[in-house]
Formats: sequence, structure tokens, C-alpha cells
Amino acid sequence: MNSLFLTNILNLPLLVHLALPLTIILVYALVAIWGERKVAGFIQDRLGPMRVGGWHGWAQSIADLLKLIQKEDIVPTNASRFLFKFAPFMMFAASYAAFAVIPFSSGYIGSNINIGVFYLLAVTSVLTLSIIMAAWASNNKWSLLGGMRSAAQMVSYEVPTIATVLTVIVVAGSLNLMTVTEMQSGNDILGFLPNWFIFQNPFLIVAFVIFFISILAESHRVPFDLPESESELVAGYQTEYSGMRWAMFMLAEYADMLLLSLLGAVLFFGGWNSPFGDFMGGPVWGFFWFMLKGLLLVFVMMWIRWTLPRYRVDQLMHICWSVLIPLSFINLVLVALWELIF
Amino acid sequence: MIELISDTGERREMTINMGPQHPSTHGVLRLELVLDGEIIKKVKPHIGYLHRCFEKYAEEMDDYAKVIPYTDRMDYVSAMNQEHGYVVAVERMLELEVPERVEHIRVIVAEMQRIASHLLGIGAFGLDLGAFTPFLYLFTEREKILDIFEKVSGARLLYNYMAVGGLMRDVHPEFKEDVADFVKTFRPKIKELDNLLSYNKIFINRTANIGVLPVEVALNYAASGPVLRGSGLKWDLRKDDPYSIYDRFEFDIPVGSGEVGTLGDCWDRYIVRVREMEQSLRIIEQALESMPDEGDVMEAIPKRIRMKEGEIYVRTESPRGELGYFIAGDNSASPFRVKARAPSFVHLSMLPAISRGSLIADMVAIIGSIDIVLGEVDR
Amino acid sequence: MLTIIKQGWSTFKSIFTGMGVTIRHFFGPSVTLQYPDERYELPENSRAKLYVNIDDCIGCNLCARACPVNCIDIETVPATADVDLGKTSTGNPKRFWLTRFDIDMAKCMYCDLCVHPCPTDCIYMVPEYEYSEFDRTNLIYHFSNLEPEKIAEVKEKAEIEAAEKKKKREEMQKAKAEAARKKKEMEAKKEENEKSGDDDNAPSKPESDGGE
Amino acid sequence: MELTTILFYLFAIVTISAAAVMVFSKNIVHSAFALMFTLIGVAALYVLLYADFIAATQLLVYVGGILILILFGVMLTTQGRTFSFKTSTVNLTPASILSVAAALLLIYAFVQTDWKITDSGVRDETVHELGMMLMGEYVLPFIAVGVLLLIAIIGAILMSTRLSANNDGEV
Repeated sequence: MNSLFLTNILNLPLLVHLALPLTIILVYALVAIWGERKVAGFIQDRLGPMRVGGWHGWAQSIADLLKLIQKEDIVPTNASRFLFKFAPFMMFAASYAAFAVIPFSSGYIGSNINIGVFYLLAVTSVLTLSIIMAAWASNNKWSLLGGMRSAAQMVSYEVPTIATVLTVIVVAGSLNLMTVTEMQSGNDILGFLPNWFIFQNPFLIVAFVIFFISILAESHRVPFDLPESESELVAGYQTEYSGMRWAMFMLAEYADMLLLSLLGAVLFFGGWNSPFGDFMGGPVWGFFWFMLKGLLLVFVMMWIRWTLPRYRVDQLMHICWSVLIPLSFINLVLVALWELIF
Repeated sequence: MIELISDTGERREMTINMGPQHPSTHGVLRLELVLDGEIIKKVKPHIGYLHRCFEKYAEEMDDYAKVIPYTDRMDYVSAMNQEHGYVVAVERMLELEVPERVEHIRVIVAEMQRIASHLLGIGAFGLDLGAFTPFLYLFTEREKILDIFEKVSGARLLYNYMAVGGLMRDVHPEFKEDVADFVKTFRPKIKELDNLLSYNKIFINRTANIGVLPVEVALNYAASGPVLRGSGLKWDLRKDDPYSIYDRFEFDIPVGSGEVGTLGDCWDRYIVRVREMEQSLRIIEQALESMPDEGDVMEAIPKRIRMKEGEIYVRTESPRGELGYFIAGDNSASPFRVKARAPSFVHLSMLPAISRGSLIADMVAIIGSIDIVLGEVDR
Repeated sequence: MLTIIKQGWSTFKSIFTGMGVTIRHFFGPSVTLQYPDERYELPENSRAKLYVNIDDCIGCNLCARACPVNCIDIETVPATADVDLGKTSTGNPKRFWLTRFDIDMAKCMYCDLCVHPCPTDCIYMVPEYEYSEFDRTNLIYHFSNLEPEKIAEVKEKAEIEAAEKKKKREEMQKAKAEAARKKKEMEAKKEENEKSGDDDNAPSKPESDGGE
Repeated sequence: MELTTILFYLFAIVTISAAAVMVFSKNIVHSAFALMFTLIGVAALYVLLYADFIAATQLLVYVGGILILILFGVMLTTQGRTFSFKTSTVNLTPASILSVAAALLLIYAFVQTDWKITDSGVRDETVHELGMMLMGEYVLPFIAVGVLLLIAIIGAILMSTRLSANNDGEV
């Protein structure tokens, strides 16, 4: 297996590498925004968008996109112009760059590097910075408060995320996401269950719960959507943004959601492995299964969003520092012990 | 803690304007917040963005009846209760006898309006805390009440339904069945609300021990209604100073008990509203039972109201608390003075007292829990 | 430690209860009405728009006086004696030309107070709510069905009549004054007094002086 | 020119110019964001040196951690006056003498070093080697550093809790 970041990037058709995840993200974002509105609608006994495009308003997101493109690009008078304009693109770049190491199917991965997970976590930490950048550059107090909250939140929740990722790494013994996925092939557990990590080790279920809570917080979803909680901070760091730049934020946010859900799918649910062993296997089906798992997690995120109120900022920190972090470390030790014994 | 921070003098404060166009200020309330980080050091409500000269208008009208549509517009989410208070006041001043049927219909619509108002208050409270879905579920129920009201009075929000001495028009023939149907379908929804919001752990975390209003403070600020009852005092004008025919019905007064936190916190104020809806349903059921089927609702309406000289203060229990009307007559067809004592205004005045030292997020919860309506605050 | 576990458990339990409620609604029916395609049927007595059956209006101005916001603007011209405006469907005789009956629906507060005093039940609310306009002045509804020429005509006629009446009255007053003066000057003459008494009766038959 | 070379010069320019902005900017927050570009540029240079693990660590620790804390501190201390983060130049003479001396030293070291060029594509398993080294050869210093950091963390927690306990006590 070729493992070098550079040779991989440089030797294969560059355009394919660049364009494929981007296409996936863009299509996904359009579908997900529409889906989120539909999910919200159905949960709230409504219908959601119904007009644009005919069947259940499927073209609503496209219409919104067209509208956003036409909108005026407003920069507040006292804003720090360069940073203000740059922040949304940096945010998207950061979440997009992380897609490079996601194994979409057995036949395709952007860059099959050895430190896959580590790279992913490192790159997503730039997200925080771009949020702070947007918040500060807007020269708006609500934005600044939102930015501060978001920074504190993301820095804190990175710890349990990394700790739970580490538990999987301990089991898998590799940082390469492709290798991690390949290790989960086959249906051996109890004779029929797939070899996914979540079934391999009881403590990994706990790890998954912690991981899921952490990625909810990392991607700013309810009940942890404090940076943009509209009832308190108007829209947090996005308050001053309009038009396409705001759309970039939304895109980045939805991309981030998918990224972390896909990471969860790789680490706990066998990535592109089919749940039925070799049946419906292969690269194309693999892509289908992988996206299905990721989108299911995204759906659960939406479901939670339209059910729960949000936490307060100090409660959020309390959950992270005095519950999730100790729990995830204890869990890490337990998982390691389990692996040692069995 | 607040004094401590200001004593050090090292921390810089940030003044921030919350409203009048903030998503969670329930209308056009402007709050001037002085923050230290996210901790509120000082809060100053600025009101008057919705001032429509209700009291002055009332004096200018050349008929007592013409004031009624304006009372609707004070607290526009509980218009029936506002009208009820006003007509009761004028009737007492005229010493007017009101037919039984009218009284029953009035009580039924007023209690339904109370439910509708609480539904909105609770829903918006949840919305402030980030729970969007309960808000829409409750609105679906509120819509059913409004449908009944529309059939009854012809309007959905500002009814102008009650008249001095009677009602503007009789109820539709299926009124009783409609209301009974609603009562039947609404009961399980309260249970669902409990599951979804009231006893949700996150919701409790956000509201318990927040904005604690001790009963002495509440009394000093002249709080009333669910805000006062949330602090644990059994005080309901329907029982303690009965008007209309409330003294005939059997119902309990739910009070806050500090079930999940401190007595008088946001959650207590919230749960008092939820339980009050159940009691309102009880009153409606009893009133439906005893309501006479026949009778002209307009027979007691005086052709021309000519008030003797004198004044009166009548207080009624609106969904937000003690709604008082002070009316002074001067031997003419128009009131000399109408003063409305609006509970929201009183409750807003205690906002600085109960929100000091809390976070911005708590501020939102506190405003939501005292359930102000700016139309009533500014009048 | 135990309390944390307990707390965590109850948190999860309440979250799952809530999620159970929402997922049931997710698969439940929706309450949405697809507005322009399906419309909510307003009840008969809905108060959505004021309507005036101008044929029944007798121009009594009671509705305008009952209106708390003064959104009804009525101008009437008394009908001259040579025309008979007929009666309303309720049997009330009509005595005025309704040269203007405007309702400003932008001002109207839908209070229903104008409906009740109407003696002929000609002003009432109708359940029609889709009448938004781009221009606020389009919300002023003109219910008077008279042509402008007709209005001018009846106004002219009424003016002439009023002028004549005025003239008459002035003449009468002049005559009175004259009479008084004469009376004062010549108290002895009693025939003059009788003549002034004749003049007093004159206004009771105004039509007699019409064709001059 | 090879793509790698182009990339190297690109990132070098980014790094140096961002560093210059960082030094010469009057606005602290701008400096901090310029520092971010510098660190990212350096991380890219690490990648070009086949040190992908160190590159990722650089991003995670410096960009995702320390820089955020710096920004946090800057913003917290001057909250509400978002445009008063001005710096001024002090100690101009000693600073320039020192920096010139440092530059000379670096150039001397650069010229004197015997640079070896290794074959690319050989060293691929840096993580594995790194782990083996940390857990084998250098286990003692690794643990010592860990204990030191633990002590630091405990100390920090102790200091902050005592402060807040005092606050609570006076209420």
C-alpha cells in the first residue's frame, strides 16, 4: 500500500482527486439542507418546502443557492475587510481538506496516508480559527461572543473526540483509515454480525456514545449549537454575513457534519463494508453503504436537533470537562485492557 | 459576586444592546445589558416601542363600548381576558345584571383564551431555549382554539366579542360540541408536552435554579398571576376576589413547589402555566355542563351607556396576572379616565432584580418565563 | 460518581422519551394547508372585510359615528323634493343621495362596531380576506354607486335648493326684521302685523317658489 | 521545474510573508492570524520534508491549540473594543542588534552544515518508528515530560479553583 501523502497526490490524476470529494460535498450539502428542512417539517407536523421543482420541493436548495449568489455582499463598515472576506473560505477549505483521508469506497480514497485520522483531526482544528476570524472580523459584539463560545467549545470537545478516536486506534492499531476499514470486513461476530468495531468490544459502544456527543458539539448541532444560538446571540459569528459568504459557512457546516459522521462510520460501523458480508459488496456498493451510514448519523443529528433545547455555555463545558473527558479516558484504559485480555 | 467584580475594577465591561429586533425579546423590548464576559452585571429594560396611547384613546372615545376593541390590542394574545376585565368593570359601575348564558360563554371563552395564551407563552419559552418543535406542536393546539373563536366571534386574534352587558353575537349552534371536542383532544397533548419538554433534562438544566424570585420579592414588586404562583403563593383572583361566575366552579390553584430546583425559578413559573391549562380545562367542562342553551345574549346590552360620576377599580385574572381597570366616569357617554394595570409591565420591572449575575442565555430564559407581552407593557 | 451515573441515565432517558415523541410525529400526518391550492374555509360570520349594500343605505351616518377609528367617510346630499329615492329592502325611506361612502380598509380595525347600529343592516363583514394591495390608497373602497356627473347634478340641485331655502330664509328674516322695524316705528298699524304673520307660514311649502 | 519545488517556494513565500506581516502589523489580532499562516506554511514545509506526523502535530497543537488560546487571551483582555489591539515598538536598538546577531548565527549554521540528500519514497513509516522510539529508546524522557505536564495541569487547576472558591466565599 502506497502510504506517502505526496507521491499519492502527485502521481494520480490530480483533477479526479480534487473534484470527486468536492462534488460529493456539494451534492450532499444541497440534499442535506433540503433534507434538514424536510425532517424538521415532518417532525413538526408540517411539510417543509413543497413548491420549487415539483416533487416535495426537491429543488429548494438550488433555488436558495441561486438566490444567495445574487445577494449583495455586505461588509460592515468597521470590519476587518480581508479577514472578514477570507474567513468563510478558510472554514470551507479546512473541512474540505479533511475529506482527503476519508475512504469513500474500497476503490477510492483521496489520499491514503498513514496518519489519516491524525491528519483529519489536525486539519479540522483550523475550523475553530476560521470561526474566531469571522467573529472578530465582523466587529459585532454578538459575533464576538459567538466566536468565543465556539472556540472554547471546539477546543474542549476536541479532547474527548481525540480520546475516543484513540480507543478505536488502540483496537485497530493503525492510523490509516483505509486499513481501519479493511480490518472490519467480514461477518464473524456471533456468526452473523459484521466485524464492525462497535460489535467487537463492549466498551467501544460507550466510546461511540461519547464520540457522537462530541461530534454533535464539534459540528455545532443542537443541543450544543451555542455559537449560533439564534435566541441568544442572534446568529453568533454569522450575524454579519450575507449572500455567498454566508452560504460558504453553511456549506462548511454541513460538510463538517458529514465529515464527522463519516469518520464515525469508518471508526465504528465498518466504513464501506456491507452489513451482509460479500453480498452487495464491491467499490460501488461500498460507496453506497458508506454514504448510507454517514447519512444515517446525519439524520440522527437532525432528529436530535428538532427535539431538544440547547445547553447553556457553562453546562456545555461542565459536560465536557467533568463527564466526557474522564469517562473517555477511563474507557480508553478499559478498551485497552479488553484488547489485552481477549 | 457582582459587587466583587465591580470592586476589583479590573475587568472591563461590555455594553450590549439586546433588542428591539433581537429574536428572543418577545416583540420590541430593548434591553441594555452590561456584561462581564457573558455574565450580566446590569440590565435595563427600555420600553415604549409599542406605545399606542390606549389610555388616552379610551378618554377620547365618545362611548364606553368603543374602548373594548382597544382593550383587545393591549395584550393581543389574550384578548378575551382583556375584554372580560373591562366589561366586568363597566358593568359593576353601571350595576348591570348580566344573563346567565352570557356569563357562561364568557367564562368558557376566557378560559380557552387562557389556554391559548399559555400555549403561546410556553411555546415561546421553549423556543427561547432552543426547542423549536414543542413551539409548533403547541401552536397547532392554539390554532384549534382560534378556529373555535373564529366561529364564535368572527375574528382570530382581536375579537371584540364581549359587550357591556352581553356579547356582540351569539355563539354558533355547535359551540358546545366544538369546545368539548377540543377539551378531549387537548388533554393528551399536555402529557406529550411533559414528555417532550417539561421533564426533559436539558430543559430542566436550563430553567431550574435560574431567575429565582423569592415570594417576598415577588410581593414587593406586586407580581401576580403565574409569576407569583410560581414563587409558591396561592393567589388567584378567580378564587380570592371572584368576578363573573368563577365562584361556582371547582378548580385548584397550581403553585410552584421547587420540584426540580429552587422555589420560584423559571421552571416553577413554567410548570404553573402547564398545570393551569389543566385547571382551565376543568372549568370549561363545568361551565359547559351548566351553560343554559337558550337565552338572548344581547338583551342586557344598554342602548346608550351614560355613566354616573364615580370611579371603580376592578381586577381580573388575566393569563399573565392581575389585570386591573380603573375607570372614572363623569356623567357623560365617554370615560373620564381609563387606567389599565398591566401585569406584564409590573413583571418586566422586576427583570433587573432577578437577572443580575446570570448569563445571557439565562436572561433569555428569564424573559421567557415571566412571559411578557409588549403590547400590554407599553399599552 | 453514583449521582453522575444517575444524572446521566435520567438525561438519556428524558432525551429518548423526547425523541420518541418527535419520531412519532415524524411519521404522523401533517397539518399544513397548501395555501394557494387549498384554502381554509372561513366561517360564515368571519370578520375579514367590510361590505356595504349601498342600495339599502339611507345615509344615516350611524356607522361612521360608531367607528372608533373613523375609517368610514360618508357624504350625503339631501334629495330634492322632485325625486323619490324609494325605499330600502327593510322598508325605510331613503332621503339622501349618497355622494360618498368610502371605507378605508387600511384603517379599519375589524371591530364590528359599525355593523350593529345600522338600522337597515346594510353594512356588514364578509369572509373575504385576499384583498392585499401594493398601493395603500387602493384599500379605500368606494361604495357610492353614483356617477360623477350625477353627483355633480344632485349637488347642484341640492345647492340651488339650499340656496333658495337660504334666500327664502333671508327674505323671511329680512321681512321679519322689516316687520319688526315697522312694528317699532308704526306701532299703531295693525295690518302690517298680520302680513308678517303670513310670511312666517311661507317656508312650509318650499316648492312653490321653484320655477322663477 | 518539478511540482514539489514549486510547492516548496510557494509555501516558503507564504511563510516568510506571513511572518513579516506578523512582526510589522500594529494590530495584535492581525499578527495572531498572520502567525496562523506562518504555522500552516511551516506545516506544509514539514510535509514536503516527508515529516507528515510532525506536520499534523504542528497543526493540531500550534494552530488548533496554542494559537486559539493566544487569540482567546487577546480578545478576553480587551473585550468590547474590538479595534484597540494596537502594539507599539519598544527597545528598537537592542532588539535589532539581537535579531541581526541571531540571523548571522543562523546563516553561519546553514552554510556550515553538510546537507545530505536522501532518496525520497524510502521513509514512509514515520509514525511507527516514532512510536517505537518514544516507547523504547526515549521512554524515560517521555514519561518525565508527561509527569511534568501533569504537574503543570494540576497546578493550573488548583490556582484557578482557589480563585473561584474565594469568589464564591465572598458572595
